[in-house]
Amino acid sequence: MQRIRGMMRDRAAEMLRSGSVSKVLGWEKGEFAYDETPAIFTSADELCSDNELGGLVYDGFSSAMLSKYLINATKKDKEGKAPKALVFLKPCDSYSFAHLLKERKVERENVYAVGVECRGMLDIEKIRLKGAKSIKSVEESGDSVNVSSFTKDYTFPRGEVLLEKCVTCKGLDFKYCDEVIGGGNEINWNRLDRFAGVEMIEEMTPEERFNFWRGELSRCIRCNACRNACPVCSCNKCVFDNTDSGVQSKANADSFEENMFHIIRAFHVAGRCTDCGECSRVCPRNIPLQLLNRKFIKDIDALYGEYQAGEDIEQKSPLTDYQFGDAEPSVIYKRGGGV
Amino acid sequence: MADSAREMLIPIVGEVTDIRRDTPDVKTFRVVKSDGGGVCFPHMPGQCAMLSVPGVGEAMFSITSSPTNTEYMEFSIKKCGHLTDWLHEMDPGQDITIRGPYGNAFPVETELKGKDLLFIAGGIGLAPLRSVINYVRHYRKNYGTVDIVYGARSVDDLVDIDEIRSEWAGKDGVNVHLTIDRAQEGWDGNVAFVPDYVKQLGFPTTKTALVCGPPIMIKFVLKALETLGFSMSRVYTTFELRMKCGVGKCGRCNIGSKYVCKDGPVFRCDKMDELPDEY
Amino acid sequence: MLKLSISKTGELFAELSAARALYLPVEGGGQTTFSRYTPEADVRLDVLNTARSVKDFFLPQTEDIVAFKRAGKKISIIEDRASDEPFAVFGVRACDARSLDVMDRVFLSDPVDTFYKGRRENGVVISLACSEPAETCFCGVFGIDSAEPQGDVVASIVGDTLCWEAKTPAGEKLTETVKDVFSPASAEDEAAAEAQKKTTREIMRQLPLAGLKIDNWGSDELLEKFNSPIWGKLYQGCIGCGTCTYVCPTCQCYDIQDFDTGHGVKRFRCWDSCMYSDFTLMAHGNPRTSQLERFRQRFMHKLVYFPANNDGMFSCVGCGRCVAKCPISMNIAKVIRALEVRTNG
Amino acid sequence: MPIDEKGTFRPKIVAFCCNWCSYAGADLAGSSRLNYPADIKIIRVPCSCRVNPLFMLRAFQRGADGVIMCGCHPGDCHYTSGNYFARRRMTLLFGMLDYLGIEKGRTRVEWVSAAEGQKFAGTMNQFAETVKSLGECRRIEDLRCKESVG
Repeated sequence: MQRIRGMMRDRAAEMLRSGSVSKVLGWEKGEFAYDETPAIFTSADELCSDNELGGLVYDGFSSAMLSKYLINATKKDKEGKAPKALVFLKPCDSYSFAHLLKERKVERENVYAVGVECRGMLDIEKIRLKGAKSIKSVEESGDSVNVSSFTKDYTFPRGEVLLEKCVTCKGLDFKYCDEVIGGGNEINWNRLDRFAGVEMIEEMTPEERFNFWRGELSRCIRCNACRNACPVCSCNKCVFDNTDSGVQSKANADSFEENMFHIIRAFHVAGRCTDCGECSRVCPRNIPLQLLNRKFIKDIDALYGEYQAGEDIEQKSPLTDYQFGDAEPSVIYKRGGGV
Repeated sequence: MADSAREMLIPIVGEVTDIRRDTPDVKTFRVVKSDGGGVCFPHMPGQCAMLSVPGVGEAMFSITSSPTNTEYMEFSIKKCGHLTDWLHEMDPGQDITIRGPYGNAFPVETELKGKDLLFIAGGIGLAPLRSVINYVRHYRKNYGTVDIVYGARSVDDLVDIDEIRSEWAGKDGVNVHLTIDRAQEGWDGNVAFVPDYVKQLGFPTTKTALVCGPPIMIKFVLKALETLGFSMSRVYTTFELRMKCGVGKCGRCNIGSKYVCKDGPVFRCDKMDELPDEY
Repeated sequence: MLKLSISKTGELFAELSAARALYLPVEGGGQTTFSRYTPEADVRLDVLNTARSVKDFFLPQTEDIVAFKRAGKKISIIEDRASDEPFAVFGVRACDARSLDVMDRVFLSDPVDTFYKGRRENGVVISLACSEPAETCFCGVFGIDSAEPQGDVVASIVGDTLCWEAKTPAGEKLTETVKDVFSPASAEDEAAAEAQKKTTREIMRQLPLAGLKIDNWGSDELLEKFNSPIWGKLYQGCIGCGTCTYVCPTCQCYDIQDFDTGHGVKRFRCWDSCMYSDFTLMAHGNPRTSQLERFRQRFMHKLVYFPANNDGMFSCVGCGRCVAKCPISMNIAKVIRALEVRTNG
Repeated sequence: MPIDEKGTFRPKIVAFCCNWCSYAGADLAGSSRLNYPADIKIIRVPCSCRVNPLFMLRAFQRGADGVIMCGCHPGDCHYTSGNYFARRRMTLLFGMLDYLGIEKGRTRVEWVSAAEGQKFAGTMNQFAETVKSLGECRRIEDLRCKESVG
């Protein structure tokens, strides 16, 4: 990772110095070993600084996706000129980037996209759940993660402390990138089928499903992090922010509003969701939101043919397309369990 | 302040007894207490009240009528949003809810007493000042000279023009200076933006100025007064920001550390320099 | 000081919950939150911060204020307030316990918020001293001693003993109802408790955020801090969600909204976040036009505006929830650090 | 819970009907004196494609026990292809409701042309029966809308 970071710094600094890009979207070091923040660098010095805070970093905690920042970062200035930005994209981020291109939220010529090798991102919550308290440092070495705390040192197998979205990684291909740094690696952790979770719920009885989701969704605090982090939730004005929509439901006053928010949030990205898993990652209440999005993906794949948002930006997305012989909604009644 | 045992967020019912159209987009609503008539609560000039139509919305409006009027309260309201659209469409006899009074007031009983006053208003900005003007007219001998500079986009947009001409102008030593932004047929008065007109008229700096209007007008009037040599400690203005509670707790109407609903809406302009430019 | 073997806390909780509703840290869904006590509850006294703060009990996320009926042109007001149930919260950490002081400043100042006041009067806070602070903790920066929290009753766990000490009349009254489960602490117990406090304070001093400098914040710096160009850099990653405000024990901003049920109108109050674009939106525009202003507002409020209005009291208690939960890991600690330089000499 | 004089449950049903076909179909059912339950409230929409999933959910919020959407037969859309899009949308939405454990019998899509008064009445009778057997909607309800006061 150190090597990759060095290459990223060199490349970005070179592009900034030559003026080919005016800003670089990357990650900046934080207070701890694990709290990197997305940052926009505008000078090579800033990018290469190694202060306590500051400087471009890249490691197992560079999990925040940068694709969505491109919308604002490449907005036209007062003179009508769009700045050109260099962005670092992990494989799954590149799908979201591609989708933003497809929806013309971002223009291709305003972006220099650099894919960066990904070995799966780490989940500090999982590390904590494994018992590590008062974490001082987290070092990655090969397939293990060494955590040292104020009281004790720990070593965990890397595969056990990966983010949930990485455990079900959909692949390490890069889409629509201008160049790739590192890469060529293969998934070397125990990858789970991304639909396994959905299937598990589908196999429950309706009663169990209802109770499961009530238990999960009742934890929601309506912070909107899932929506705001989602790279394809990019409406100028969200229906839930619109006081005239009648469904603003700013707080979860009751279970109905919890259900409504989460159904509609997932529905609005159905056929557009790249399955990046940011929604689940950012949820402060650990709600497995990706399971809602994946349900739509799974149904779309089964009913209308395999589709991966961000794979091919020329392809029509399933909800803006149709076939004469599409399944009728009654197909749902044929599914097992309940009436 | 409201009775402390009572929850301040719970309003009382008021009945709109009369609606007067002042300009194409401003109406004045006369409100009495639904239970027993009369004013809903006592107030001082410059204070505000939360009006609401349940299910439509609740918003803060300045009380246009003078406290000396104990029969009813009046609100001049411009049609510009969700709630005000609704208010503009309703008929007299309709109930609304009301709570207040909120905010400080113009210091009519302290700093303004005995002073020569200069009122500068633009458009709907006359609403809070009308309360002060009528208060001052009622207790006329307590105050010195009174000048009113009032402007709007056009003749039609001058709120309460009838009252201004018939009741205020020339009576009890009140001088009214009207102006409109652009020349218009049938208007033989002055044509100028309010800030320019103030500069043109050139008032003595011993006067105390009370300014209200659109934010941009306030900014330029303050500049004009400064050019004329006014000390900002003799200039008052009022602000308006989004409010929900009215008592400085919901946390949205602050300019720096001051809450407009509680520490305002009336601010002495020399104090504004201490506030960040976020209004 | 009273004491109780840790194996017997079940008895204490059962006794307490018989006297009044008892809430305590319970694990569920991989997180620990304050939940109502049941004999089956997975009580976690080792977990530091609950996912949701103690403010839930005093300023719930949503609450009905009043209802209206509209018939023709007539409106009637229906005040149907449920009476407040007496309750106790066990396991409130020092930071959360202090957060109530901050909330009191807001809601108990004139005019008093009677909803808040009712719950405050009916709630007994049983705080729990920390012995293993996390790296995200920085309560010490705000002068909070995590080893000796405030509260009606202060509890601490020393080895396998739960120590219990009533600090206020309300705490003493509650202790009276459960005194049978305790035995008096010996001088040795007291000494052990003191020793643990010392160790905890030592750890607190070594934590990464312990060195945050707060003395350059406060009301004197209002315009200098407000106008700092550093905000322009800091806010860039902010996605404008409300996570930090909703997990924060001292964020108290709220919204009042109406819900038309079809046969009446319910007016409710709910949490709101200054991070949201519609927070200050008015019919004629928005004074905070971009995320920069909204981001700045949150930190300026906590570190400058609030102290300006409340005798220098900061409205951050260093619980570290925002540090742990921010989707992009931007937080108040980074802000304090980035702007810590005294700008006016 | 609405109950008739015999003490049986009368479900509230909302039917979104396309202006060009099903709405006319309902009209025909009426003028042909065909019976269908009076508890079915018809909301006319310009095309089945106009029905946003939010509308469905909002109907449940306002106390509906079942929601049905009727549109032109595939291929007959007044706007050429609206109902094809609606079909995909509703299929996914129903799948999601089922996934959340909400009874799938409470939602339905039926294609009814202007000439099919008989089918309209039949569909409505059948749907009302299904919903009736499911009872009052409890899994996606907004209690505030069901309380009698406030």
